[in-house]
Formats: sequence, structure tokens, C-alpha cells
Amino acid sequence: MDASNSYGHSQGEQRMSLINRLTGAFGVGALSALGLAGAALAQDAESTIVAGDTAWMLTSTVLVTLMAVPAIGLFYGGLVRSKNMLSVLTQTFGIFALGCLVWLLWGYSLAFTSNASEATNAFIGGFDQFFLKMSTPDAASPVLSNIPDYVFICFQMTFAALTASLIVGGFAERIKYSGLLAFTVLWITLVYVPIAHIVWGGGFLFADGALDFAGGTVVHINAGIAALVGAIIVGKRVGYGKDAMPPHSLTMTMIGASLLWVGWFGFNAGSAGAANGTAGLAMVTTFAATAAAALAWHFAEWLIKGHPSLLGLVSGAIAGLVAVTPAAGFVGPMGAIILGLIAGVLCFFACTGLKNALKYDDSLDVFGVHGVGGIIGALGTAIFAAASLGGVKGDDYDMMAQLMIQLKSVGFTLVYGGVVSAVLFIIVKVLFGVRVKEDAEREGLDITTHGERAYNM
Amino acid sequence: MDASNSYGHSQGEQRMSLINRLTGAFGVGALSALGLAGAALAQDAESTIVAGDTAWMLTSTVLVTLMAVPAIGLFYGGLVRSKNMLSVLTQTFGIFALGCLVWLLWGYSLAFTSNASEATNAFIGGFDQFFLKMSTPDAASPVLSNIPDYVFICFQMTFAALTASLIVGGFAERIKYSGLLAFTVLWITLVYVPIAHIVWGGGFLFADGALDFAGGTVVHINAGIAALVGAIIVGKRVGYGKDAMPPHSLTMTMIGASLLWVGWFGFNAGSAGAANGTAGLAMVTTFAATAAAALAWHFAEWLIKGHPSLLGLVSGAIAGLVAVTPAAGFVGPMGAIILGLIAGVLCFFACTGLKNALKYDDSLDVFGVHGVGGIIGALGTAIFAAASLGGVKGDDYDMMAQLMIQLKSVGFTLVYGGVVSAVLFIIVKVLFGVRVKEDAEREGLDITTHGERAYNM
Amino acid sequence: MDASNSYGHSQGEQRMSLINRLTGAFGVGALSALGLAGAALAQDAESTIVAGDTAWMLTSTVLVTLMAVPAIGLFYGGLVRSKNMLSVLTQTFGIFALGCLVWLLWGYSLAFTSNASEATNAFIGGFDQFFLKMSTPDAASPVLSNIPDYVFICFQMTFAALTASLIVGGFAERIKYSGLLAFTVLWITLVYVPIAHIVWGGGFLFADGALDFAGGTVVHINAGIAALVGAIIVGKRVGYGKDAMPPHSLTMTMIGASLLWVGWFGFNAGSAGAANGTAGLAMVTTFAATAAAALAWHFAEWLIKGHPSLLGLVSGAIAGLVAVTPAAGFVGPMGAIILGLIAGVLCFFACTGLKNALKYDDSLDVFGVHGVGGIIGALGTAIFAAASLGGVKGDDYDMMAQLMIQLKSVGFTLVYGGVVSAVLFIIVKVLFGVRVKEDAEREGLDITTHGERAYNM
Amino acid sequence: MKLITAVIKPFKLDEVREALTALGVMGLTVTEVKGYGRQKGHTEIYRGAEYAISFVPKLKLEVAVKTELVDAVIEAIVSKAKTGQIGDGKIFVYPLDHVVRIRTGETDTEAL
Amino acid sequence: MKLITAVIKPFKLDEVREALTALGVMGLTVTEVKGYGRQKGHTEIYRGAEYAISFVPKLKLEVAVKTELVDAVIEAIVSKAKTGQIGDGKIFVYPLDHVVRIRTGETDTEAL
Amino acid sequence: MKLITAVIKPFKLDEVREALTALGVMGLTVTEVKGYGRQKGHTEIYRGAEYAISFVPKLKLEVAVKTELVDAVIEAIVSKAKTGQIGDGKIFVYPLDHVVRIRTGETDTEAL
Ligand SMILES: Nc1ncnc2c1ncn2[C@@H]1O[C@H](COP(=O)(O)OP(=O)(O)O)[C@@H](O)[C@H]1O
Ligand SMILES: Nc1ncnc2c1ncn2[C@@H]1O[C@H](COP(=O)(O)OP(=O)(O)O)[C@@H](O)[C@H]1O
Ligand SMILES: Nc1ncnc2c1ncn2[C@@H]1O[C@H](COP(=O)(O)OP(=O)(O)O)[C@@H](O)[C@H]1O
Repeated sequence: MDASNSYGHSQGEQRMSLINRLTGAFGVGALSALGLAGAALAQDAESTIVAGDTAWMLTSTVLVTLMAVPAIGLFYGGLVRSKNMLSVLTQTFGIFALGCLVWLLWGYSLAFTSNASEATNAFIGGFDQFFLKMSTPDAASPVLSNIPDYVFICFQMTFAALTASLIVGGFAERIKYSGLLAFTVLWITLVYVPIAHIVWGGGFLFADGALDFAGGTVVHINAGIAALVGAIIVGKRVGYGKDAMPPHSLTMTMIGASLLWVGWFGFNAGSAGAANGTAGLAMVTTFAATAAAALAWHFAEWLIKGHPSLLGLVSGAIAGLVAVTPAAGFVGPMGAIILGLIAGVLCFFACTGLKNALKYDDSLDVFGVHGVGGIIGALGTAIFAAASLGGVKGDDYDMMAQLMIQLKSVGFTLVYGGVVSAVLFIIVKVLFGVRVKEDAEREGLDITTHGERAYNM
Repeated sequence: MDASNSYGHSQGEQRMSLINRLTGAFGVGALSALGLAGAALAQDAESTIVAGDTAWMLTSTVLVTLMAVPAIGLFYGGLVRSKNMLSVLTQTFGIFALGCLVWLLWGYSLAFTSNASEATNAFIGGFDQFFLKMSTPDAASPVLSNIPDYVFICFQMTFAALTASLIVGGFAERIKYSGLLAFTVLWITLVYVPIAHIVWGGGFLFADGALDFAGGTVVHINAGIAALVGAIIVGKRVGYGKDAMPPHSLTMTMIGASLLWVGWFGFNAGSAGAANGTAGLAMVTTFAATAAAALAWHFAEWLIKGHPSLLGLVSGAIAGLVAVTPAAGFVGPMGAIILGLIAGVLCFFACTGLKNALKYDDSLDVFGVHGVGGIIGALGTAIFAAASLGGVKGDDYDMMAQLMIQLKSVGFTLVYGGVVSAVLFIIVKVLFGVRVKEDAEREGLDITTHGERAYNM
Repeated sequence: MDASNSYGHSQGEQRMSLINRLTGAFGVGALSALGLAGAALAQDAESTIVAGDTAWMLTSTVLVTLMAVPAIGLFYGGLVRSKNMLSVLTQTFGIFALGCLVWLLWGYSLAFTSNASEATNAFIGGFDQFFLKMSTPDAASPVLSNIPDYVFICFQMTFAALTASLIVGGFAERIKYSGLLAFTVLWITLVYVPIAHIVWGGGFLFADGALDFAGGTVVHINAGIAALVGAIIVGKRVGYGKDAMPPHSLTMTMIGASLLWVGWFGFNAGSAGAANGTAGLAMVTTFAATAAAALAWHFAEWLIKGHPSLLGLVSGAIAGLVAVTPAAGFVGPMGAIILGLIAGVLCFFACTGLKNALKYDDSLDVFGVHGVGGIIGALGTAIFAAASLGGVKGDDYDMMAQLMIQLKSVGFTLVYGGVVSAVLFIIVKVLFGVRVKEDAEREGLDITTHGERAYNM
Repeated sequence: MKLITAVIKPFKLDEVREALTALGVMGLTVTEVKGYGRQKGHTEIYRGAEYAISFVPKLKLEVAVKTELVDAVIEAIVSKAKTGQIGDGKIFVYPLDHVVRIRTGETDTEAL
Repeated sequence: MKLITAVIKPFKLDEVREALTALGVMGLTVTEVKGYGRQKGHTEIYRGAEYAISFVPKLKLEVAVKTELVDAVIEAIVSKAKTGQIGDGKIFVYPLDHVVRIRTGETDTEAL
Repeated sequence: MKLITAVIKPFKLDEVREALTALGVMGLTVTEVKGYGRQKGHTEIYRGAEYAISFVPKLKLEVAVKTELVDAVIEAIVSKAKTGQIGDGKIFVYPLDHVVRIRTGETDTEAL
């Protein structure tokens, strides 16, 4: 692998294969075709930027932003008690803003550029793009030559910042805000960025050929395990298991879940990197898996608990979205339906049975939905990607080999993410504290931390 | 008409004219030009997919999804009492998920492919695309050659699934959930799909030259008449006309109406099938009619009832959106304003006078807005499409002839949709029941059916 | 300057430079390249419409619509007492509808076409496009030749209608509805349209080379000063400074702010007029400034008031969005971060210190956020546009000269907008009244003006 | 004078109020309350968590009346608020020393 | 000891509370209620449906006081809550047997 | 018979209710109220505007009981609702003339 420092001209091969990954493995042919198309549209002889692809990637970036503000805040916020509503909204919005800055200042560079040393490059990128100092408006992205550099940077930024927001569900209603912000900066830098580099940016799992279309490992398993570790380290809510803690507004949760679904098309179909057939495939599989998982959870609950709840329906939808994320551009629509059915049922059991059995207080089931759903998706991708099961991986595809690679990805993410997150939580606990006082927790974080109330009706 | 079985290579002529319909009748020239443009961008010599058009159709599909989740649920849900909020949200979300699966498994095939027998093809499509078994990611849509097959399938899927959701407004606050889900599967299969085939997919009204740009008959009259029939068969709410049943949150209704407006650009401008001037026309007419209808209802209410209400304003907006749906790519902006003014005033009277006079309990005025608005739009399209009135239909356009065709479309949809929907409701009533017990209705469907409450403040 | 009447063929040079402005000053080369690209895609030999650019501009128009309905209504509405919620929602939605009609009927023509007389053309456009009578679906926009005419008209329409909505925050909870609607029609016609013409449509500040990428002066300073003048003329709310007037739902405010952020990408990146590198630049600067300003206000409040509030966080985000609006396509990402930090802190002081010191009741801080933020942005643009500070303005850029032009723009907008708005308010006060009766104000505008209540829980 | 308080099922409010007005009662005050008693609540399930909701929504009416009206008022409430099913609610009668109408300063029975 | 209950217009709360504090009243309890009386409600229209809303939002104050304070408290409430328009509300005085402060177990006047 | 009213901290409801049930109390009625007293509220800041919130959310319980149960009920409430910190609330005991069960027409102690 070429480890040249000259950003933008090196790493030809590696970038190529990243693009293959991102565009759903249609191979070098697709790329050069894109190049060709770009050429036809070129503003100058050298530009490879395609307006149609750029339009879709701009839109996709906006859609992922919608997931972060307001969708995840509403999905989570509706599930907490009204005295903590603003705390959740502040956390998710604040983390997203913070994540954007971290990404622009150093995160992008460390994730998506190449490190001078081949050995360290297996784990982390380089410093050349700190403060985006080498980008210009008219430059194409070195990673995706059919769109402008800034667009690719923004698109990936929304992933990083959103992922950090997802974690707060694990310890909602009790986390200390200053500690959380400190954790966020550290976690994006030391967990998200390396894993993004390892899986997408040219690191060792990327080299292994791990399949992760839009972030099953990088985003969901990663957020899920961090949330679980956080839930354990921060500890259970006062009154957990004793007091009733019903969602204060399932209406908000439904709005959030719906906007997550809507925005997720930017996530999944946007990860095609172009407005092409792979984007279409990612769209249809995203619809299929989500619809199937929503109904699977809903009906499982109806059967077992006696009521088909809205919360079950929308939780299932999120489980399906998570599971199809790594698979979206690799599996077919029928494979996606089956994947969704599996994810819906298994995540239902993870959130009801598993959590109660293990007695951790993952307030909003981040691990049960994102962690478990992400694992199902990562492994299911290896299976349903096979052409024989409707996927895009043709004759010479070795399902077992791929399954091993996927298992390795999952395992690595769980271990690396889990251990480093735990260390970071402990450091933050010492420096800032991670938990509010009991009195404050009882009165609610809205008044005690943020000095406001959500509703004055 | 060619009735060849070989999907994707047959029906050249018919598809051509569908595209003419979809792209606003700019004729074969437009198509071949698109083909040409596609060629310039081709990934391989044969591809006709245009990245810019694909970008817009991906976006449009996302926008229609926004109408289904969360918009229609919020628009409707805000209008019911808080004890039934979750039931409406669950119904609209659940129906959308179910509709997606029905479409992917068999709906698309029956609506948009060709049936081997020419006679039955006038009513229904073929089986070749069951489970989407002939689609691939790199294939262009046989219907719209400038975009990928999967994108066209998804775009049309959102129409089908959304239309089924619209119906629930007719019998909100009392419908039995299991019966509703069964009805949904049957109705999409036996009502929506045939009418979509008949009007858009090569059926007999399509052959007649019926104008329905984005679904005035297929979507709105169809949903409106099903809701009316349902309202009558299910019966009035307990306490209807006696107890106060004020909307529990007009804030939610306003959010829903706004997102419907936003999403409707995917519906209407997306029905151009491309990012071109016809999409621009559909966009400007959609703005014009909606703004005009919103203010028309608002001012009519101000004049007659003494108060300009928010509910009137947003109801008028929806009425305008419905009325402009069949017309969007055929009429001019000034024609759209007049169409909107008419729709705003007439739907206002339908929802206030007509409903009270006829004494049916169409809880959320699905017939008054979608049925009546759809009829106004279908007929108005024939009138304002004339070039002399600012539309796109030039010299040889015969307004009276077109009006007759439109009347036939409207009449057919009302009769076929009304009768089959009634039969389906009665079958479901026998098999599952269509109404909850009186006690449950009084306590609210949220707790009794879904086991949850919307708000715990 | 050519003052020919023949719309669409005149004003070559002027349009050219408008496009330079809109596309971020990449010069004539970019335009002809676009033209070239268009040619490759042409439906006929003469069309210059690019599908990819059109896709993005359609999307951008939809995004700005999202800002108007429902975002600004929710952002504002959440901040008022629940008895006035519907009044704010009705005002923002109604003004948007009204604004659309005004724009289509005469506003667009007066803003963006050329006036026969060169002298008056410095201030106002011509009448040729009244009722859009010269537009056709297949025509490219005379202003932006790469997209359809109707798309450009719609895109600009959403700016005009949204700007009028912004003003209502200044006198929320007491304004008389009929007076407000009358004011809206007059204000768009006599304030917005002339300033849009002067800055963007070929008027004198345009000729001076004023930089306003997406509406710092035209939209934000303009709305801010009108709101301030209105707040003073309408007078303080009953009980202002004595009774508690806490926001009734910060949840709604957060949804509104989030959707404003999301929609603002249509505003800013859409103002590139194409799906190109300038759009990418506008996107990255919009993220950067918003994130920085949100955190700046948040931390300033934490430091000074002791609590990091959600309202501060989202208010900061809006301040950042406002400040980066004129700058988006001219400055670099790091310049945008600094601009955001400045805007966040200064707007915080404007809304807390300044307002209390001057004792006007600008209910929702329209002046403090849009006025002050707009001024910071307009001046900051001149500074951070310099290539030496990361912007796009190269070697021969004269920062001081540009700063003078920007100051002139700001001063002109404040004076012209302030004076004419004041005159209009006074005229409307005489003809319709601008304020409800004290009893009605106490009972709330929802019941007394609109005959409804927002919540019946 | 007495204060009569009645806890009733919410959907019975309008009927009861009409019956009281017919008796000449000029005013009353209503509060949303939650009742606990023989009437069972229900169970709500949110993902894994089940909550037994033992409180049932009720309305509490307060009516101050002349002593001679007490029996008629009780009878009216019983007849209108009764469904015959558990949870119909209860009526409580309290002694009441004074009443003052704020607007006029009138007192006691004049103030009712 | 007596319990004084007052139904007042919501926007008068702060003034009344201040006047009571000035009299040495240490605590009170407030409930949101809906009142029916001489004061008319309003009509709401939602599409075709018109609803006459006859209940008006009010606040109910409860203040337990030593008997000797009763008159002063009534006077204070009347003077502050009065606007002179229909719907100003009413004051009710009830006998009160005992009071206990939960925190300390203190009883009766010590507990007020 | 007596009516016992208790203003308590909201999170103490379940404990108190269980203790009362253990004493044989068959029903009670709960109202959300806002209390003003020795317990301080808090300050909220919304942009420039600061509001001192002096009312604290409380729950008010109403329990009608036979006279002989009064002391036991008071004791139960005190023991369960007490945290020892300011704002634990108060118990008030009132005379109660009559009780009627709407469903059956039973009266007084039979109706409890
Ligand atoms: N001892 C009591 N004190 C105060 N309120 C009571 C008492 N007993 C019952 N209630 C109120 O009356 C309501 C109805 O009582 P419940 O026992 O459910 O049925 P029923 O009225 O048929 O006996 C309860 O929900 C509660 O609000
Ligand atoms: N007999 C009554 N019992 C209980 N509350 C009453 C009674 N009469 C009036 N009220 C309360 O007093 C409020 C004001 O009464 P109303 O007749 O409207 O005006 P006014 O206080 O000027 O006589 C009512 O809204 C109601 O809450
Ligand atoms: N005189 C009173 N009349 C009615 N309610 C009172 C009175 N004094 C206190 N309360 C209620 O009791 C609650 C607790 O009182 P507070 O003085 O804060 O603390 P403590 O109970 O520890 O003395 C108050 O919030 C209020 O609801």
C-alpha cells in the first residue's frame, strides 16, 4: 500500500477500493464510468464532479442532519420523563454541534487521509487535513472523485456527530452534562475516528474486505457498546425497577422515529456515493427491512404481551434500519425483508428479556437496538449478500470467509469500542463527574442542569 | 397493444405514452432527449440512467415517505382526542409498513407490468415481477428509462402505502386494529393496485387518455370514497353530535399539514419523473394552488363563522394540494391559483355543510377534503390544462372531450372504489370485526388496544 | 446597463455578474462551463438546463419551504404562552401562503426583471413578468440558465415569503391579525421586493458589488429591523416585565430550530444555484458557523447565567445560521467557525443586555438574532472572504473597500427598511388597527381571534 | 350552607351539570383528579417495562349550596352520574361557614 | 382554625399571594380548576363542529389560617382579586379540626 | 367521619398509598397542586428573562375515613411522606357530614 504523504495523489488503489465499497462493489468499471461521465460535465478539463451525484450527496447530508436534529432528540426525549426532556434535547443537539467542530478541526483528517507510516495507517489516518487546510471549493473529493471534497467531508461529518449523539440514550436522565461533553470529544477522537479509518478509511478491516455499507459496525455497534458501558459505569437511575418511568410523550417518539426513517435514506442510499442504481438498491432494501422489522416487533409484542404498541412498532422500525445499514447496497429486497424480520424479533427480545435478565439500566435501549441490531446486520450482510440469496455478490463469493471477516469486525468493534469507552468514562468520571446529585436527579435535569422547563402549559 | 411476456422489452409504445403522461406530455422528443442525455452519462453503452433525474427521484421518494411518516399521522392525530392519539399514529405508521411489503411482494408487479392477456391487462398487470424477481440494481426502469428500476418501484410504493393510510381518517377513534390491517392488505391489492394499473400502468383509462398527473383519482378520490364507505359501515362514534370532541393538539395538526405540504413536492414534482421543466411547473402550480386554497378556506370561514382558524387554513392547504395533484404538470400557475381558490371554498362547504346535512361521521373529513378535492382537481385539470387558460395543452386540445374522459375516470373510481371497499369492509367485519367495544371506545383506543398512553406529563 | 424590454435576452452582462454572485464568484468561466454541460444534456439544441443542478434547486426550494412551514412557526410558537400558540402558527403559515401569491402575481417581476428606465431600475424591476406571463415550463431561467425558469421563481419565492414570516416574532402575542395580513402584502411589495432587486436583481448595491450570498441584508437585517420597528409601534405586551411569560413548549422550539437548520442548507447551499463545489463550500461553512455559534451562546450563558440552556443552544444555532448566510459561499470553514463564535456571543448579549437596556418588547428577539446576526454576517463576510483568511477572494481583493460597500448595504437596509416599515405600520394601524383589545390579549389570541385552542389534553 | 363534593366519571360531567342547573344551582367548580378505589386500573407496557396504573381519571365537582338544597343536589348527582358499574364515584357533604362573592362582597347565601 | 378557599382569575394569583404573605400567611396550595357560573364561556369551531365551552379556567387557593386571621385574609383576597367584572370568583370558609406538619409532626397552629 | 387531606411530595405517593391500603382505607382521591411555603422554588432563565418560580409541584390526597381511623391514617402518612427536609407537606383534618356512594346509594361509613 502506498503511504505517500502527498494527499490527493496517493493511495490510488486503496481509494479505488473504498469507492468500490461505497458504491456497492460495482468495481473499477463503475468508477471509471463515473469518471467519464464527470468528464463530460467537467467545468474544466480535469474536474470529475458530477452534478447529479453532487445533488444527491448534498441532499443525503441534509437528511442525515435531520436524523441528528431533531430526530434522535425527539425519539429519545419522548421516552424520558418530562422533567428530563430538555436534558435529552440539549445533549443530542449539543453533541451534534460539538461533533461537527471536532470533525472539521481534526476528525476528518484522522479518519480519511493516509498516515505516513503504513503500520499506523492500519489504525489511524494522517494530519494533513487538520483544519481542512488542503481543501478548496472546486476540488473533487480524493475519496469520491464524482463529488466535491467539502460535500464528502460534510457527509461523513454527519455520521460521526450523529453516532456520538446515539450514545446518550444509555444513561439518559442522570448523566452530568459537563462530563458528557468531555466524553464526546474524547470518544469521537479516540473511538469513532479510528474505527471509521479502520473500516472505511483504509485501515486493516478495510484491507480485509469487511462489508459495512453505511455503518453497521462504525456507527451502530460502536454506539451500542459505548452506551452499554456507559450505562453500567454511570449506574442505574434512582428508583429504577421501583418507580414508574413511563415515556412522557410517545407522540414525540413517533415523530423522532419517523424522521429517523426519512433521514436514514441519506445515510444508506447516500452511502452509495452517487445517484445511481446502487443508491436505488440501498433505498429499496432500507424500505423493505424497516417495514418488515417494524411489523415483526409489533406482532411479536402483540403475541407475547397482548398489545400491539406504537412503541414496539417504531422500535422495530429502528431495529430494521440499524440491521440493514451495513447490508443496504449488498443484499436484495427479499433478503432485506428476511433480515428485517430477524432483527425485529431479536431486538424485541434483547430489549425485554435480555436487559431485564442482566439488570443494567440502558435507559433507552441503545444496546438492545443499535448494538444487537448492528450485530445482526453485520453478520446477515455476509449471508444475504450472496447472489444465490438475492444479493450482489456473484459466483466466486465465499460466504463463510466473509462471515469470518464480519465476525472479526464485530468482535473488534465490541472489544476496542467497549474497552476504550470504559476507560474514557472512568477518566471523565474522575475529572468532571458523570452523574448528577440524587436530589437533582429527582427534581429533574431540566431545572437543575439547564435552568428551564420543557412545558409551561 | 403488445402483450409479450418478456418484461422490460415489451410494451414499448405503451410505456412511451406513460412517460409522456408522467413527464407532462412533452412527447416522444423529450423522451429521446432524455435517452440521449442518459447516453452521455452511461455507465455502459446501454444505460439510460441520468444521475440528475435519479437524484431528484430519490429525493422525491424520501419526500413522499415524509408525508406518510410522520406527517399524515400528526395531521390526523392532532384532530382526535388525546386518548386516541396513539391509535392514529400506530394505524398510519403500521399501514405504511404493511403497504410497503405488499407493494414489494406483489403490488408493483400487478400495477406496473403487463398482463399476458390484453383483455385482463385493461384492468390489472402481470405476475412477472412478484417479489421483484426480475429487477437488478443496474437496470433502468422499464417505465421510466432515465432512472433505476428500484427507484421507480420505491417511488410508486410510497404512493400506494400512503394512500392506504389516508383512509383511516374516516373511522378514527373507533376502528378495530386487526380488522383495519386485514382491510389494508385487501384494499391495496384489490382497489389501489387495479386503479393504479388502469390509470397509470396501461389499463383502459390510461388508454383513453385520462389526465392524472400525480394521483387525483388513483390516490385522493380513491382514499376519499373508501373512507366515506368505511365511516358509514363502521358507524358513528359514541357520543357523536352530543359530546365535545375537540382536536387534542392543533399544534400536531399544523406540523402534519406543513410536512404534508413539504412532502407533496415529491409527490407532484416527483411525478414529472425527472429534474426538468415539468418538475418546475409541477412545483410552481403546487405552491400556487396550495397557497390560494389555504387562504380561500381561511377567509370563507372568517366571513361565515367569524373566525379565521388555523385548522381552516391548513385544511384549505390540504384541499389545494389534493386538487392540484392531478393537474400539477398540465396547468399554469394562474390556473392553479384559480383551481386552489375553488377547491378551498368548496371543500370548506363539504366539510361543514354537506357532512352535517348527510349526518355521516367521517371523523377527519377524508371524503370532504380528499374526495371532493380530488373530484374538483380531476375535472379542473381538463379545463385549466388548455393553453388558452395557461395550461400546456395546445391548439388541438378538445376541452369538452377531455372533460368527458375525466368524468369517466372520476365516476369509475367512485363506483369501483366505493363498491369494492364496501364489500371488503363487510368481509372484514365478519372475519375480524371493524369496531371496538363501547367501553373500550370510551376509555380510548390507546390504552385498550395498544396498552400505552400518549402523554404522561 | 442595457435596459431593453425584451425579457430574457437583455441584461446579459448584469445577469452574468448575478450568476457570479450566486455561484460564489467563480466567474464567467464557470458559467460557460455550465452552459457547456447543459448543452451536453440539452433536450434541444438550445436548452441549457442541467438535470443535476435542477435536482438540487428543486430540493433546495423544498428545504426553504420546510423553514417556513412548520419550522419558524414552531420555533416562535414554542416561545409564547400556550394561549397564543395558534396565533403564531396561523400568522406564520398564513403569511407564507400570502407571500407566495404576492410573489407569483407581481413580486417576482418587480424583483428580478429589468425596468425600462435605467434610473428606476437601480431600485425596482419591471412589470413584464406580472402573473408570470412570460414563463413556460421548458424555458431556462434568464437569471440562472442552468435551471428551469419556474424553479428559480419558486426558489426566490420561498425567500420572500419566509422573510415576511420572520417579522411576526417582534410583536407576537398582541398583534391584530387583519392588520398583520395587510402589512404583509405591503411590506413584501414595498420593502422586500425593492431590496431584493437592489442587492440581487440588478439594483444599485448589486452594481456596487455588495456581497450577500444568501440574504444577510435582504432577508435577515430586513426582517430584524421591521420587527424592531413593529415591536415599538405595536407596544409592549400587557404585563411585560411583571408577569412571567415563560415559553410554553421548548420542545416545539427545539423542533423548529432543528428544522430551520436542516432547511437552511436549501437557503445557503441552494444559493449556489447549482450542485457544485460552491454549494459544497456553502454547506460546510453553514455547518461550521452554526455549530460554533450554538456552542458559543451556550457556553457564554453557562459562564454568565450559570446554566447551559437548550434555548441558548438553539438560539445560538440560529444566530450562527443568520451570520453565515451572507458569507456562506465566500468564506472558508475556519473563517465560518470564527464568524459563528462571534455571532453566538454578540447575539447572546443583544438578546439579554441590549433588549433589557433599551426596554423594547421584541417578544421573540427577531432583532437581537436576525438583525444583529445579519449585521455581523454582512460585515464579517468582507473580512473572512479574503483568501488570506481562508476565503475565496484572491490577490486583488480589497478588504477595506469591500467593508465599506458592506457597511453601505447594512446602513441602507436599516434605514430604508426601518423607515418604510414604520410608515406601513402606521398606515395599517389607522386602517385596520395593529393591536387586539386588552381583554382579548389577556384571554389569548387563540380563542379570541381564531376561535380555537391549541391543546385539549 | 354546605359544600357538596362529588367524584364522578369524566364523561358524566355535562349531564350532571345540566341537572344541577335545573335545580337552580348557579355555579360549580371542577377539578381533574385521579381516583383510587375498587375500580381497577390497567397495565401499560413500554418495551420491557410494565406499569400497573392503579389510578383512574375522575372529575371532582364542588358545589356550595343552601342547606335545604342538599338532598335534591345529592339525588340529582346520583341519578345522572350513575352507570351502575364500579367506579361511579362518591359524594361528600361538608359544613361550610361562610361564602363571599369577590366581585360584590356579598356574603353567604347571597353569594352563591 | 379555618380553611379558606378562594376561586380566582388566574392572572390575579401573584397579587393575592403577595397580599397574603404580607399578612403573615406562611403557605398556601393552588389548584387549576374550571369554573362554571355567571361568567359566560366561549364558542370554539373546528371545521363543521361547534362547541360551547361553558367552563372557564380558574385557580383555587387553599389557605389554612388561625381563626383570628380569617377576616383579614378574606379582605385581602377580595381587594386583590377583584376586577369588578363577572367571574371574579368566590371565597369559601370551612371549619378545620387539625393540622399536622409532616416534617416535624408539629400540630395545629404550630403547623401552619 | 372525617376528611383527611395531605399535601405531599409527588414521589412519595406510592408509599403512602400502600400504607393506607394496609390500614384498610379502600379509596382516595389525588390532585396535582402547586404549593407555596417555606420550601424555596427555583429560578428559570429564558434568554433575557428571569422568572422566580415560587410554587413547587405537590400532590394533594383526600381520604374520607371513619373518625376512629383518623389517628392511624395521620400517623401512616407522616411516617411514609417524611423525608425530613423542608417541603414535606401538611395534613389537614376536616369534619365530614355525609358520604354517598353513587353506584349503590349507600351512605356514610358504608359508602367509604
Ligand atoms: N375514602 C375515600 N376518600 C376519598 N375518595 C374516595 C374514597 N373512596 C373512593 N373515593 C373516590 O371515589 C372513586 C370511586 O371509588 P371506587 O371504589 O372505585 O368505586 P365506587 O364508587 O363504585 O365505590 C375513587 O376513584 C376515588 O376517587
Ligand atoms: N355555588 C358554587 N359552588 C362552587 N363554586 C362556585 C359556585 N358558584 C360559583 N362558583 C365558582 O366561582 C366562579 C365565579 O362565579 P361566577 O358566577 O362566574 O361569577 P361571580 O364570581 O362574579 O359571581 C365560578 O367559575 C365557579 O368556579
Ligand atoms: N397554611 C397553609 N394552607 C394551605 N397549604 C399550606 C399551608 N402551609 C403550607 N401548605 C402546603 O404545604 C406545603 C409544604 O409547606 P412548606 O412550608 O414548604 O414546608 P413544610 O411542610 O416542611 O413546613 C406547601 O407547598 C403548601 O402546599
